[in-house]
Amino acid sequence: MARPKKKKNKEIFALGNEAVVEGALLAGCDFYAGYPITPSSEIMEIMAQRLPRIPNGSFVQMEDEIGGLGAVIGASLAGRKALTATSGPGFSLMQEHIGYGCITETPLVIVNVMRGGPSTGLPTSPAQGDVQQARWGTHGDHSIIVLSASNVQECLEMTIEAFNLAEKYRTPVILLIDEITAHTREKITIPNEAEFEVFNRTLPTMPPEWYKPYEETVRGVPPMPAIGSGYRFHVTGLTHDVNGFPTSRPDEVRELNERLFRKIDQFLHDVQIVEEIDTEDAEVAVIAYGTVARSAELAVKQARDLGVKAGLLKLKTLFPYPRKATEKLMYRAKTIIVPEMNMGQISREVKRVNNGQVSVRTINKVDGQIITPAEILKVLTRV
Amino acid sequence: MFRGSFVSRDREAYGKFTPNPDQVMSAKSKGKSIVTIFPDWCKGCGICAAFCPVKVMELNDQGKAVVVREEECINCGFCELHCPDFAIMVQPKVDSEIPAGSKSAHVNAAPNGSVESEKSIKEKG
Amino acid sequence: MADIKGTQLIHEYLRHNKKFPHVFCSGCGHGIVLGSLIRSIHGLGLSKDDVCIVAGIGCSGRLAAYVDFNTVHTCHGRALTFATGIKMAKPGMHVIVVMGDGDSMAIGGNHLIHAARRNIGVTALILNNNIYGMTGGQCSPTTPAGANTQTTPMGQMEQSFDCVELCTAAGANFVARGSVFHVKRLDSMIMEGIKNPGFGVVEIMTPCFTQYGRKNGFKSPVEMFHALKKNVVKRERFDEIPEADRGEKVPSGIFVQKDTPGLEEKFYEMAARCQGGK
Amino acid sequence: MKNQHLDRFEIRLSGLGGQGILTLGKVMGSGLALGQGYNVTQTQSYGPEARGGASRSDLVISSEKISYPKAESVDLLIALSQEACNMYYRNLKPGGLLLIESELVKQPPVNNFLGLPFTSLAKDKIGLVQAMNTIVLGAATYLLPFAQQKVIRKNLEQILPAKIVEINVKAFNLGYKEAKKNFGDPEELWKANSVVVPDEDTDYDSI
Repeated sequence: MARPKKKKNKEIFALGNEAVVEGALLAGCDFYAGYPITPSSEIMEIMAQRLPRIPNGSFVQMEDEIGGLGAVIGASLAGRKALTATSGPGFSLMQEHIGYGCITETPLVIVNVMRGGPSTGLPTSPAQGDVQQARWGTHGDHSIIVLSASNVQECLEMTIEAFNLAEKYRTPVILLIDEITAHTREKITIPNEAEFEVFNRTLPTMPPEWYKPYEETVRGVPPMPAIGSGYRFHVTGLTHDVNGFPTSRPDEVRELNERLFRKIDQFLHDVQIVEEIDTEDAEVAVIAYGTVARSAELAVKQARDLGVKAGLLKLKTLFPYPRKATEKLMYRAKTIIVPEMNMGQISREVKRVNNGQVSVRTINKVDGQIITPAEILKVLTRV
Repeated sequence: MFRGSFVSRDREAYGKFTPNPDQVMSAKSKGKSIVTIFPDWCKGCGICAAFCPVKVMELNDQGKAVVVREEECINCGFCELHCPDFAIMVQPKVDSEIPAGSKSAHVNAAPNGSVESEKSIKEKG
Repeated sequence: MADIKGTQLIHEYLRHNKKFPHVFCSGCGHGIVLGSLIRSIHGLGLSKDDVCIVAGIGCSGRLAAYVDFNTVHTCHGRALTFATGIKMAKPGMHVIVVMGDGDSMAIGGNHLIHAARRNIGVTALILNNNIYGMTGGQCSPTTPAGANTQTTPMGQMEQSFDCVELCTAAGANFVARGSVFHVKRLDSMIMEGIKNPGFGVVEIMTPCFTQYGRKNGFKSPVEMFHALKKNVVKRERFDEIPEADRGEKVPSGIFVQKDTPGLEEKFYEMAARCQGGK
Repeated sequence: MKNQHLDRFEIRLSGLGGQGILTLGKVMGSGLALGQGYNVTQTQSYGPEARGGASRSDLVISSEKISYPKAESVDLLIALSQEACNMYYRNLKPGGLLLIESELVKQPPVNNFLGLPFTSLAKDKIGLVQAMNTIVLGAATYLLPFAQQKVIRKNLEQILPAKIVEINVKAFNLGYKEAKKNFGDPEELWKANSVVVPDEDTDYDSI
């Protein structure tokens, strides 16, 4: 898949939240529903300004986040590319509908600007506490794509990516950014339309009588018509057969559940996006994501200056967890350091991959402050 | 405070349904209809039998509605409108039979294979 | 389809690849509502493709799967939020929401009052059977005081919601109440509701014999229909009855009918101004 | 005019809520990033410390890619209230400059500071108290050896709504002029401080 290429283009000085909006609009987003919550509110505010100005754009402020995601799913079923943004407590409320999005295979994008938690927590401080919730928050076994962005430019790029993956795999995609990135202003380049690919959901080509809404295809992703386009079918949150009607037959239930995983798992190379910095000869490697990856980048640079063979694996896809990239890193590195603004959520995944080969060190910080380069450097130089 | 329509446990016994005599005696329409009941679809709730002004239907020993006095039917339409299972069809006799295809198609409408046990599914709610 | 009517007409709209008879218990009024809904849509001459039925969870939620429209069976209480999204995305679509009483007024109470306040152009049918049927007969926000349910074995102590007054107060454009006994009146109410712009609510009194009736002294579904016949009276007549004699009676009819344009109309009008005035 | 190479230069703008600190940060950052092409990150404080009057905005300016986006040791601290000055003075790195609102900061923590009565200037010479932050921008533009007056002013004209451009340009010029008149040569001021950040670590943002 073509990632947005960087080229001198229109530049703006924008907040991370603004960049999300720019990215979404570039990706063809024309529907927003949500509920305001710090620190994601700017996304909603700017969407309220912009969407009425684009053809067919619509915006609605709902009574809560449950309603927000509900409206987004409804709009997506009606053929729109829909976005909602939220933060900690709102994300918790959305979990019910994330599961609905998974089982009905509705493409949608949720931006979660992570703030300190649990509960109301620290509304205006950064954290990375929602990582495992994004993966496992909704009940039932399910497959989902979770992305992250570490700076303002990435907010734009990963939002486009999130829409493309959602449409391609008919799945909810969650983009996790943290309060720092969301509220940092930086110069970003807005790519030309020719410079990035926009993927739209596959529409059925067969006559409506032949259409089976949840039939297996080569990619595992069934085509998806919009409500009102002549294909009348049933959408349900109950486990359903290929016709979309509820079923409890074990063979049909298993087939559905396995396909929901298979459709993403067979294309991991497409879904898993990582950035490797100085990893070729790294003996000590940092695995980081979000704003912490920025600190890690500086720390790795400083460590290199001090003669430590350090490297950084920056995760842009958090789930499905980039196992291959991590294994590759562990091939050479003796120590892996995982700095996170939580008590160890991605380090769990790293340890699962590790299998006892290397020593995994974690740096955990939950005081509402970003992990500084100095803190990472300290560990980097000690090991 | 609002009270629902199904309140009392010790409510008075409800009287028998007495149809409007004008309607009953409209001899004009009497005996001009065919009443069909699809036994596969009928769940035997008895609404049609209880409210039919001229008692066309009765419940048989299997608990399903059957047509016993078709010639009495005045085509008031109550049973058709009130059958929750779409199992009753009242048609004018002029056509002498049910329009092509509709009867067999509807009686044998159950799909092959899609076995469901929806009634056993207890949902959140 | 023009010359057929009655049950034959209904069969034209059913999905015969679904298993019939439907999932509802013997004597349940939900099937009658389904018939009434189909007749209303047919009566308005709407194309099957232009109608979207959104249902919640519970017995009423199962209704959507049986009809050949665009149908969505959503999460418990959230049907209105999905419907809001669909209506905003496709304002030309006739979005009809089918909910139960617990679905709409308990878990979805917030969505109901806000849909009414927002005046989004969907029509909500609230199938009020005074009980949670699907989960086994627990008390709902409309269970009358004193009634026996699984969770109120000694009788309901709480007050119950009056759906009509609730929606009227929340600002719905169209509010009506009908019953499954008075089907012809119900047909016309649903038709009016769909035709009316903005948010419309039709509360439909429907009996649940299996979970409610049996526990509260009814001997058969037929008895519950007798009760409906007796207790659901036209609002004009209800107003004439002295308050002391009202007893279990509830008024039915159209209570509110305003022609305020729905949110989607207002939004797209504003959007057209924004795009034109650029 | 070619941009001076910067490794990492940090500015903290602080003061009372309502003084326009956040707008000032946005305008200054936008001028340096879009106008002059530097990499700039601008962050701002939210939360409890932002309530009750205090307000803060950090800018990090660099020719290189900026990794850590928050200010760690500040090169230029602009304090427009006593409270802000007290709170953030300790983040000022040795040799950094302190610019204060001389009427509002009655007790500067050091003798070595630069001050202008921005509020009075705005009231008396511009006739609009709200233009105070633009006067500060003008003064800061004068102080920053790498900032180009023309570019910053042009950016200001571009991003402000047309209605208020004129008065703000006037305020900007006033700030620049006053700073020039009172502070002397900025090169001299920065001499002690080579602008290049020596790597003293860990004095991170501990607010």
